[in-house]
Amino acid sequence: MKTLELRYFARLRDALGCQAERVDVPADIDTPRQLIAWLRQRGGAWDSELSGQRPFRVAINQDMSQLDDPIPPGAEVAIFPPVTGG
Amino acid sequence: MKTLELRYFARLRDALGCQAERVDVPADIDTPRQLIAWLRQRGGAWDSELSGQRPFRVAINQDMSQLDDPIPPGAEVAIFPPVTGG
Amino acid sequence: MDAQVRISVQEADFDLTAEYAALRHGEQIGAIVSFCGLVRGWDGGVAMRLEHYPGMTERALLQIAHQAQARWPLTGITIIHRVGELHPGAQIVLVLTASAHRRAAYQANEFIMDYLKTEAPFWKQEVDATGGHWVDARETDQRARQRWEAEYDG
Amino acid sequence: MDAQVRISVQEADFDLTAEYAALRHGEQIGAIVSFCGLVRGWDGGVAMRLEHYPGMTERALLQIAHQAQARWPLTGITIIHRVGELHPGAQIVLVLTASAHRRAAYQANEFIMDYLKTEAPFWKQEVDATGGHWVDARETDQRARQRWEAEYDG
Repeated sequence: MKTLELRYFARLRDALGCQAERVDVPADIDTPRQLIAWLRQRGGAWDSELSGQRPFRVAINQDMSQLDDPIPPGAEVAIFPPVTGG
Repeated sequence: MKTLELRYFARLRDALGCQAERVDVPADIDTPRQLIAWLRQRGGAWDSELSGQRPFRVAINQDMSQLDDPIPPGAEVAIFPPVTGG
Repeated sequence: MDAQVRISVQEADFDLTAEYAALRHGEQIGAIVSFCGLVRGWDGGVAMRLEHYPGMTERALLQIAHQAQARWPLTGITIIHRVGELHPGAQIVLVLTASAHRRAAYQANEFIMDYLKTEAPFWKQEVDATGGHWVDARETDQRARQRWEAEYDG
Repeated sequence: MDAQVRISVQEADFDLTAEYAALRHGEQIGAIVSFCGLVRGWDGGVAMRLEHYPGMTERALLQIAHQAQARWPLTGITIIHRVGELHPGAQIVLVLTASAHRRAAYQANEFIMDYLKTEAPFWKQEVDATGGHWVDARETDQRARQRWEAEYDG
Protein backbone atom coordinates (compact mmCIF):
# COMPACT_ATOMS: atom_id res chain seq x y z
CA MET A 1 0.00 0.00 0.00
CA LYS A 2 1.02 3.62 -0.40
CA THR A 3 -0.59 6.75 0.90
CA LEU A 4 -1.50 9.68 -1.37
CA GLU A 5 -3.03 13.08 -0.67
CA LEU A 6 -5.69 13.68 -3.31
CA ARG A 7 -7.18 17.07 -4.12
CA TYR A 8 -10.04 18.02 -6.43
CA PHE A 9 -10.93 21.46 -7.75
CA ALA A 10 -13.67 23.50 -9.40
CA ARG A 11 -16.35 21.68 -11.45
CA LEU A 12 -14.75 18.31 -10.74
CA ARG A 13 -14.80 18.85 -6.96
CA ASP A 14 -18.48 19.84 -7.17
CA ALA A 15 -19.34 16.79 -9.29
CA LEU A 16 -17.39 14.36 -7.08
CA GLY A 17 -18.59 15.99 -3.85
CA CYS A 18 -15.06 15.75 -2.51
CA GLN A 19 -12.42 18.42 -1.98
CA ALA A 20 -9.54 16.44 -0.53
CA GLU A 21 -8.89 12.97 0.81
CA ARG A 22 -6.05 10.80 2.04
CA VAL A 23 -6.12 7.40 0.35
CA ASP A 24 -4.16 4.19 0.65
CA VAL A 25 -3.73 2.78 -2.82
CA PRO A 26 -2.23 -0.58 -3.89
CA ALA A 27 1.56 -0.41 -4.12
CA ASP A 28 1.52 -1.03 -7.87
CA ILE A 29 -0.28 2.25 -8.63
CA ASP A 30 2.59 4.29 -10.05
CA THR A 31 1.01 6.78 -12.45
CA PRO A 32 -1.99 9.11 -12.71
CA ARG A 33 -3.43 6.77 -15.36
CA GLN A 34 -3.42 3.89 -12.87
CA LEU A 35 -4.74 6.08 -10.07
CA ILE A 36 -7.63 7.28 -12.24
CA ALA A 37 -8.57 3.68 -13.13
CA TRP A 38 -8.52 2.82 -9.41
CA LEU A 39 -10.74 5.82 -8.53
CA ARG A 40 -13.24 4.95 -11.29
CA GLN A 41 -13.89 1.61 -9.55
CA ARG A 42 -15.79 3.64 -6.94
CA GLY A 43 -18.53 3.95 -9.56
CA GLY A 44 -21.11 6.75 -9.90
CA ALA A 45 -19.68 10.21 -10.50
CA TRP A 46 -16.14 8.85 -9.99
CA ASP A 47 -16.58 6.57 -12.96
CA SER A 48 -18.38 9.01 -15.23
CA GLU A 49 -16.37 12.17 -14.43
CA LEU A 50 -13.00 10.44 -14.86
CA SER A 51 -13.95 8.45 -17.96
CA GLY A 52 -12.17 10.97 -20.14
CA GLN A 53 -15.35 12.16 -21.84
CA ARG A 54 -14.79 15.52 -20.20
CA PRO A 55 -11.17 16.62 -20.13
CA PHE A 56 -9.28 16.81 -16.85
CA ARG A 57 -5.74 17.61 -15.80
CA VAL A 58 -3.47 16.11 -13.14
CA ALA A 59 -0.79 17.74 -11.01
CA ILE A 60 1.72 15.74 -8.96
CA ASN A 61 3.19 17.64 -6.01
CA GLN A 62 1.86 20.84 -7.55
CA ASP A 63 3.46 20.37 -10.97
CA MET A 64 1.33 19.84 -14.07
CA SER A 65 1.84 16.19 -15.04
CA GLN A 66 1.15 13.69 -17.77
CA LEU A 67 -0.93 10.53 -17.31
CA ASP A 68 2.14 8.30 -17.32
CA ASP A 69 4.43 10.35 -15.08
CA PRO A 70 5.61 8.55 -11.91
CA ILE A 71 3.78 9.30 -8.64
CA PRO A 72 6.24 9.30 -5.71
CA PRO A 73 5.06 7.79 -2.39
CA GLY A 74 3.22 10.31 -0.21
CA ALA A 75 2.64 12.61 -3.17
CA GLU A 76 -0.05 15.25 -3.36
CA VAL A 77 -2.02 14.45 -6.51
CA ALA A 78 -4.58 16.97 -7.74
CA ILE A 79 -7.22 16.31 -10.39
CA PHE A 80 -9.07 19.24 -11.93
CA PRO A 81 -10.71 20.58 -15.10
CA PRO A 82 -8.62 22.48 -17.68
CA VAL A 83 -7.75 25.86 -16.18
CA THR A 84 -9.66 29.04 -17.04
CA GLY A 85 -7.90 31.94 -15.31
CA GLY A 86 -6.62 35.22 -16.63
CA MET B 1 6.09 78.19 -62.85
CA LYS B 2 4.52 76.82 -59.71
CA THR B 3 5.14 77.72 -56.10
CA LEU B 4 6.01 75.13 -53.45
CA GLU B 5 6.62 75.37 -49.70
CA LEU B 6 9.69 73.29 -48.90
CA ARG B 7 10.62 72.10 -45.42
CA TYR B 8 13.72 70.25 -44.20
CA PHE B 9 14.20 68.41 -40.92
CA ALA B 10 16.81 66.96 -38.58
CA ARG B 11 20.21 65.95 -39.99
CA LEU B 12 19.20 67.05 -43.50
CA ARG B 13 18.20 70.53 -42.33
CA ASP B 14 21.54 70.87 -40.54
CA ALA B 15 23.48 69.68 -43.61
CA LEU B 16 21.59 71.95 -46.03
CA GLY B 17 21.59 74.90 -43.66
CA CYS B 18 17.95 75.51 -44.52
CA GLN B 19 14.78 74.90 -42.53
CA ALA B 20 12.08 76.13 -44.89
CA GLU B 21 11.83 78.02 -48.15
CA ARG B 22 9.24 79.07 -50.71
CA VAL B 23 10.40 78.22 -54.22
CA ASP B 24 9.09 78.77 -57.73
CA VAL B 25 9.81 75.67 -59.76
CA PRO B 26 9.32 75.05 -63.51
CA ALA B 27 5.73 74.04 -64.29
CA ASP B 28 6.83 70.58 -65.48
CA ILE B 29 8.10 69.55 -62.05
CA ASP B 30 5.35 67.16 -61.01
CA THR B 31 6.95 64.66 -58.64
CA PRO B 32 9.41 64.52 -55.72
CA ARG B 33 11.90 62.79 -58.05
CA GLN B 34 11.83 65.80 -60.42
CA LEU B 35 11.95 68.27 -57.53
CA ILE B 36 15.00 66.54 -56.03
CA ALA B 37 16.81 66.65 -59.41
CA TRP B 38 16.01 70.37 -59.62
CA LEU B 39 17.30 71.03 -56.08
CA ARG B 40 20.53 69.09 -56.77
CA GLN B 41 21.37 71.61 -59.51
CA ARG B 42 22.14 74.06 -56.69
CA GLY B 43 25.33 72.05 -56.14
CA GLY B 44 27.31 71.66 -52.90
CA ALA B 45 25.41 70.06 -50.03
CA TRP B 46 22.21 70.10 -52.12
CA ASP B 47 23.80 67.86 -54.68
CA SER B 48 25.58 65.54 -52.28
CA GLU B 49 22.86 65.20 -49.61
CA LEU B 50 20.13 64.48 -52.15
CA SER B 51 22.20 62.14 -54.35
CA GLY B 52 20.55 59.15 -52.70
CA GLN B 53 23.76 57.93 -51.08
CA ARG B 54 22.14 58.65 -47.72
CA PRO B 55 18.48 57.71 -47.53
CA PHE B 56 15.83 60.41 -47.29
CA ARG B 57 12.05 60.52 -47.20
CA VAL B 58 9.54 62.92 -48.75
CA ALA B 59 6.14 64.05 -47.48
CA ILE B 60 3.63 65.94 -49.66
CA ASN B 61 1.14 68.03 -47.70
CA GLN B 62 2.16 66.13 -44.56
CA ASP B 63 1.59 62.66 -45.99
CA MET B 64 4.48 60.23 -46.48
CA SER B 65 4.96 59.99 -50.25
CA GLN B 66 6.80 58.06 -52.93
CA LEU B 67 9.27 59.62 -55.38
CA ASP B 68 6.80 59.45 -58.27
CA ASP B 69 3.67 60.70 -56.49
CA PRO B 70 2.11 63.87 -57.99
CA ILE B 71 2.86 67.20 -56.29
CA PRO B 72 -0.20 69.49 -56.38
CA PRO B 73 0.39 73.24 -57.01
CA GLY B 74 1.10 75.15 -53.79
CA ALA B 75 1.95 71.94 -51.93
CA GLU B 76 4.03 71.74 -48.78
CA VAL B 77 6.85 69.31 -49.59
CA ALA B 78 9.08 68.12 -46.78
CA ILE B 79 12.37 66.27 -47.18
CA PHE B 80 13.93 64.54 -44.17
CA PRO B 81 16.00 61.56 -43.03
CA PRO B 82 14.29 58.25 -42.14
CA VAL B 83 12.45 58.79 -38.87
CA THR B 84 13.83 57.65 -35.50
CA GLY B 85 11.16 58.31 -32.89
CA GLY B 86 9.62 56.08 -30.28
CA MET C 1 20.07 38.04 -17.35
CA ASP C 2 18.65 38.28 -13.86
CA ALA C 3 15.17 39.72 -13.86
CA GLN C 4 13.42 41.10 -10.83
CA VAL C 5 10.42 38.76 -10.45
CA ARG C 6 7.31 39.46 -8.40
CA ILE C 7 4.38 37.04 -8.20
CA SER C 8 1.20 37.61 -6.22
CA VAL C 9 -2.13 35.80 -5.92
CA GLN C 10 -4.49 37.97 -3.93
CA GLU C 11 -8.09 38.95 -3.28
CA ALA C 12 -7.22 42.65 -3.10
CA ASP C 13 -7.24 44.89 -6.14
CA PHE C 14 -3.87 45.89 -7.61
CA ASP C 15 -2.43 49.22 -8.64
CA LEU C 16 -0.89 49.45 -12.10
CA THR C 17 0.95 52.67 -11.20
CA ALA C 18 2.70 51.22 -8.18
CA GLU C 19 3.71 48.07 -10.07
CA TYR C 20 4.96 50.08 -13.05
CA ALA C 21 6.98 52.37 -10.75
CA ALA C 22 8.53 49.34 -9.04
CA LEU C 23 9.90 48.05 -12.35
CA ARG C 24 11.04 51.42 -13.69
CA HIS C 25 14.49 52.07 -12.35
CA GLY C 26 17.97 52.40 -13.76
CA GLU C 27 18.86 53.60 -17.23
CA GLN C 28 18.96 50.32 -19.12
CA ILE C 29 15.23 49.76 -19.46
CA GLY C 30 13.86 50.86 -22.82
CA ALA C 31 10.39 49.33 -22.72
CA ILE C 32 7.79 48.34 -20.15
CA VAL C 33 4.72 46.50 -21.42
CA SER C 34 1.73 45.98 -19.18
CA PHE C 35 -1.32 43.80 -19.64
CA CYS C 36 -4.42 44.39 -17.53
CA GLY C 37 -7.22 41.86 -17.77
CA LEU C 38 -10.69 43.06 -16.80
CA VAL C 39 -13.87 41.12 -16.02
CA ARG C 40 -16.26 41.53 -18.94
CA GLY C 41 -19.97 41.77 -18.28
CA TRP C 42 -22.52 39.44 -19.84
CA ASP C 43 -26.32 39.28 -20.02
CA GLY C 44 -27.67 38.62 -16.55
CA GLY C 45 -24.17 38.38 -15.13
CA VAL C 46 -23.67 39.31 -11.50
CA ALA C 47 -20.09 38.37 -10.72
CA MET C 48 -17.17 36.14 -11.56
CA ARG C 49 -15.79 33.82 -8.89
CA LEU C 50 -12.18 32.79 -9.13
CA GLU C 51 -10.94 29.66 -7.44
CA HIS C 52 -7.32 28.58 -7.41
CA TYR C 53 -4.99 25.89 -6.04
CA PRO C 54 -3.08 27.60 -3.23
CA GLY C 55 0.60 26.75 -3.33
CA MET C 56 0.57 25.36 -6.85
CA THR C 57 -0.65 28.67 -8.28
CA GLU C 58 2.34 30.68 -7.10
CA ARG C 59 4.63 27.86 -8.19
CA ALA C 60 3.10 27.71 -11.69
CA LEU C 61 3.31 31.49 -12.14
CA LEU C 62 6.93 31.49 -11.02
CA GLN C 63 7.75 28.74 -13.51
CA ILE C 64 6.07 30.71 -16.30
CA ALA C 65 8.10 33.80 -15.32
CA HIS C 66 11.30 31.76 -15.38
CA GLN C 67 10.48 30.37 -18.81
CA ALA C 68 9.95 33.91 -20.11
CA GLN C 69 13.21 35.00 -18.50
CA ALA C 70 15.10 32.17 -20.17
CA ARG C 71 13.67 33.12 -23.54
CA TRP C 72 13.96 36.92 -23.60
CA PRO C 73 16.38 39.45 -22.07
CA LEU C 74 14.17 40.92 -19.33
CA THR C 75 14.99 43.19 -16.41
CA GLY C 76 11.70 42.66 -14.58
CA ILE C 77 8.54 40.56 -14.52
CA THR C 78 5.44 41.14 -12.38
CA ILE C 79 2.45 38.79 -12.37
CA ILE C 80 -0.55 39.53 -10.14
CA HIS C 81 -3.75 37.48 -10.30
CA ARG C 82 -6.82 38.09 -8.20
CA VAL C 83 -9.07 35.39 -6.72
CA GLY C 84 -12.46 35.47 -5.02
CA GLU C 85 -15.53 37.29 -6.26
CA LEU C 86 -15.03 39.99 -8.89
CA HIS C 87 -17.65 42.15 -10.56
CA PRO C 88 -17.81 43.17 -14.24
CA GLY C 89 -15.30 45.93 -14.91
CA ALA C 90 -12.96 44.74 -12.13
CA GLN C 91 -9.26 44.17 -12.72
CA ILE C 92 -8.44 40.47 -12.63
CA VAL C 93 -4.86 40.00 -13.84
CA LEU C 94 -1.81 42.19 -14.34
CA VAL C 95 1.38 41.25 -16.17
CA LEU C 96 4.30 43.65 -16.53
CA THR C 97 7.48 42.97 -18.49
CA ALA C 98 10.49 45.29 -18.64
CA SER C 99 13.40 45.02 -21.06
CA ALA C 100 16.01 47.04 -22.91
CA HIS C 101 14.11 46.16 -26.11
CA ARG C 102 10.48 46.59 -26.99
CA ARG C 103 10.04 43.34 -28.86
CA ALA C 104 11.28 41.29 -25.90
CA ALA C 105 8.91 43.14 -23.56
CA TYR C 106 5.92 42.60 -25.89
CA GLN C 107 6.64 38.98 -26.68
CA ALA C 108 7.41 37.95 -23.11
CA ASN C 109 4.22 39.61 -21.90
CA GLU C 110 2.02 37.81 -24.42
CA PHE C 111 3.86 34.53 -23.75
CA ILE C 112 3.20 34.86 -20.00
CA MET C 113 -0.52 35.52 -20.54
CA ASP C 114 -0.85 32.61 -22.99
CA TYR C 115 0.83 30.22 -20.55
CA LEU C 116 -1.07 31.60 -17.56
CA LYS C 117 -4.34 30.94 -19.38
CA THR C 118 -3.48 27.26 -19.91
CA GLU C 119 -1.01 26.31 -17.16
CA ALA C 120 -1.89 28.25 -14.00
CA PRO C 121 -4.51 26.56 -11.78
CA PHE C 122 -7.30 29.15 -11.77
CA TRP C 123 -10.93 28.35 -12.48
CA LYS C 124 -13.68 30.82 -13.25
CA GLN C 125 -17.30 30.53 -12.27
CA GLU C 126 -19.87 32.89 -13.75
CA VAL C 127 -22.49 33.87 -11.22
CA ASP C 128 -25.98 34.92 -12.31
CA ALA C 129 -29.39 34.94 -10.60
CA THR C 130 -29.60 31.14 -10.95
CA GLY C 131 -26.24 30.49 -9.26
CA GLY C 132 -22.67 29.74 -10.31
CA HIS C 133 -21.68 28.16 -13.63
CA TRP C 134 -18.19 26.86 -14.29
CA VAL C 135 -16.57 28.32 -17.37
CA ASP C 136 -15.17 25.80 -19.87
CA ALA C 137 -11.61 26.11 -21.14
CA ARG C 138 -11.31 27.60 -24.60
CA GLU C 139 -9.67 25.93 -27.54
CA THR C 140 -8.32 29.32 -28.68
CA ASP C 141 -6.32 29.61 -25.45
CA GLN C 142 -4.73 26.21 -26.09
CA ARG C 143 -3.79 27.26 -29.60
CA ALA C 144 -2.42 30.59 -28.37
CA ARG C 145 -0.06 28.71 -26.07
CA GLN C 146 0.90 26.09 -28.62
CA ARG C 147 2.18 28.62 -31.12
CA TRP C 148 5.04 29.43 -28.68
CA GLU C 149 6.17 25.81 -28.85
CA ALA C 150 6.55 25.96 -32.63
CA GLU C 151 7.68 29.55 -32.98
CA TYR C 152 11.30 30.54 -33.00
CA ASP C 153 11.28 33.89 -31.25
CA GLY C 154 11.85 36.53 -33.91
CA MET D 1 -16.06 49.32 -34.29
CA ASP D 2 -15.63 52.87 -33.14
CA ALA D 3 -12.65 53.28 -30.89
CA GLN D 4 -12.02 56.24 -28.62
CA VAL D 5 -8.79 57.71 -30.04
CA ARG D 6 -6.49 60.14 -28.27
CA ILE D 7 -3.26 61.46 -29.82
CA SER D 8 -0.87 63.86 -28.17
CA VAL D 9 2.58 65.23 -29.03
CA GLN D 10 3.88 67.13 -26.04
CA GLU D 11 6.93 68.27 -24.10
CA ALA D 12 5.34 67.46 -20.75
CA ASP D 13 5.64 64.07 -19.12
CA PHE D 14 2.61 61.75 -19.23
CA ASP D 15 0.84 59.76 -16.56
CA LEU D 16 0.18 56.08 -17.30
CA THR D 17 -2.43 55.87 -14.54
CA ALA D 18 -4.55 58.71 -15.86
CA GLU D 19 -4.40 57.40 -19.43
CA TYR D 20 -5.26 53.86 -18.32
CA ALA D 21 -8.19 55.13 -16.24
CA ALA D 22 -9.48 57.12 -19.23
CA LEU D 23 -9.68 53.96 -21.37
CA ARG D 24 -11.11 51.71 -18.66
CA HIS D 25 -14.85 52.16 -18.65
CA GLY D 26 -17.87 50.06 -19.46
CA GLU D 27 -18.08 46.31 -19.10
CA GLN D 28 -17.06 45.21 -22.57
CA ILE D 29 -13.32 45.74 -22.22
CA GLY D 30 -11.41 42.57 -21.40
CA ALA D 31 -7.84 43.71 -21.98
CA ILE D 32 -5.81 46.89 -21.86
CA VAL D 33 -2.21 46.72 -23.06
CA SER D 34 0.17 49.57 -22.44
CA PHE D 35 3.61 50.22 -23.86
CA CYS D 36 5.90 52.74 -22.18
CA GLY D 37 9.13 53.62 -23.95
CA LEU D 38 11.93 55.00 -21.78
CA VAL D 39 15.14 56.82 -22.72
CA ARG D 40 18.05 54.44 -22.23
CA GLY D 41 21.35 55.78 -21.00
CA TRP D 42 24.63 55.32 -22.87
CA ASP D 43 28.31 55.98 -22.16
CA GLY D 44 28.88 59.71 -21.88
CA GLY D 45 25.24 60.40 -22.71
CA VAL D 46 23.68 63.55 -21.31
CA ALA D 47 20.28 63.76 -22.97
CA MET D 48 18.17 62.84 -25.95
CA ARG D 49 16.66 65.63 -28.07
CA LEU D 50 13.49 64.88 -29.99
CA GLU D 51 12.52 66.92 -33.00
CA HIS D 52 9.29 66.45 -34.91
CA TYR D 53 7.29 67.86 -37.82
CA PRO D 54 4.42 69.77 -36.19
CA GLY D 55 1.15 69.11 -37.94
CA MET D 56 2.32 66.07 -39.83
CA THR D 57 3.18 64.23 -36.61
CA GLU D 58 -0.36 64.30 -35.20
CA ARG D 59 -1.69 63.41 -38.64
CA ALA D 60 0.66 60.43 -39.00
CA LEU D 61 -0.16 59.14 -35.51
CA LEU D 62 -3.88 59.45 -36.21
CA GLN D 63 -3.49 57.51 -39.45
CA ILE D 64 -1.60 54.76 -37.62
CA ALA D 65 -4.38 54.61 -35.01
CA HIS D 66 -6.99 54.34 -37.76
CA GLN D 67 -5.09 51.53 -39.45
CA ALA D 68 -4.97 49.62 -36.16
CA GLN D 69 -8.67 50.26 -35.64
CA ALA D 70 -9.48 48.90 -39.09
CA ARG D 71 -7.49 45.77 -38.40
CA TRP D 72 -8.51 44.83 -34.84
CA PRO D 73 -11.69 45.25 -32.77
CA LEU D 74 -10.55 47.99 -30.38
CA THR D 75 -12.53 50.11 -27.93
CA GLY D 76 -9.77 52.65 -27.33
CA ILE D 77 -6.35 53.82 -28.52
CA THR D 78 -4.07 56.35 -26.86
CA ILE D 79 -0.76 57.49 -28.35
CA ILE D 80 1.37 60.06 -26.55
CA HIS D 81 4.85 61.01 -27.74
CA ARG D 82 7.13 63.50 -26.07
CA VAL D 83 9.42 65.97 -27.85
CA GLY D 84 12.21 68.26 -26.68
CA GLU D 85 15.07 67.31 -24.38
CA LEU D 86 14.71 64.11 -22.36
CA HIS D 87 17.17 62.59 -19.93
CA PRO D 88 18.03 58.89 -19.52
CA GLY D 89 15.25 57.13 -17.61
CA ALA D 90 12.59 59.56 -18.85
CA GLN D 91 9.34 58.36 -20.39
CA ILE D 92 9.29 59.08 -24.12
CA VAL D 93 6.30 57.30 -25.65
CA LEU D 94 3.07 55.73 -24.39
CA VAL D 95 0.70 53.53 -26.38
CA LEU D 96 -2.46 52.09 -24.87
CA THR D 97 -4.86 49.72 -26.63
CA ALA D 98 -8.14 48.46 -25.18
CA SER D 99 -10.25 45.61 -26.56
CA ALA D 100 -12.66 42.87 -25.59
CA HIS D 101 -9.90 40.39 -26.50
CA ARG D 102 -6.33 40.19 -25.32
CA ARG D 103 -4.78 39.21 -28.63
CA ALA D 104 -6.28 42.24 -30.40
CA ALA D 105 -4.97 44.55 -27.66
CA TYR D 106 -1.47 43.05 -27.83
CA GLN D 107 -1.23 42.93 -31.60
CA ALA D 108 -2.63 46.42 -32.17
CA ASN D 109 -0.23 47.86 -29.60
CA GLU D 110 2.84 46.30 -31.19
CA PHE D 111 1.58 47.28 -34.66
CA ILE D 112 1.22 50.91 -33.57
CA MET D 113 4.74 51.01 -32.12
CA ASP D 114 6.24 49.38 -35.22
CA TYR D 115 4.51 51.90 -37.51
CA LEU D 116 5.29 54.82 -35.23
CA LYS D 117 9.00 53.90 -35.37
CA THR D 118 9.03 54.03 -39.18
CA GLU D 119 6.20 56.37 -40.24
CA ALA D 120 5.86 59.13 -37.65
CA PRO D 121 8.14 62.15 -38.25
CA PHE D 122 10.24 62.17 -35.10
CA TRP D 123 14.03 62.40 -35.10
CA LYS D 124 16.35 61.69 -32.19
CA GLN D 125 19.58 63.43 -31.41
CA GLU D 126 21.92 62.03 -28.78
CA VAL D 127 23.58 64.76 -26.77
CA ASP D 128 26.95 64.22 -25.10
CA ALA D 129 29.76 66.53 -23.96
CA THR D 130 30.79 67.09 -27.61
CA GLY D 131 27.32 68.16 -28.76
CA GLY D 132 24.36 66.61 -30.55
CA HIS D 133 24.54 63.56 -32.83
CA TRP D 134 21.65 62.48 -35.05
CA VAL D 135 20.61 58.90 -34.56
CA ASP D 136 20.42 56.80 -37.73
CA ALA D 137 17.28 54.80 -38.52
CA ARG D 138 17.57 51.11 -37.74
CA GLU D 139 17.07 48.32 -40.22
CA THR D 140 15.41 46.21 -37.49
CA ASP D 141 12.65 48.81 -37.17
CA GLN D 142 11.99 48.63 -40.91
CA ARG D 143 11.76 44.85 -40.72
CA ALA D 144 9.49 45.02 -37.67
CA ARG D 145 7.05 47.14 -39.66
CA GLN D 146 7.29 45.09 -42.82
CA ARG D 147 6.19 41.87 -41.13
CA TRP D 148 2.72 43.44 -40.67
CA GLU D 149 2.40 43.86 -44.42
CA ALA D 150 2.93 40.16 -45.05
CA GLU D 151 1.24 38.81 -41.96
CA TYR D 152 -2.37 37.87 -41.88
CA ASP D 153 -3.43 38.78 -38.36
CA GLY D 154 -3.85 35.53 -36.43
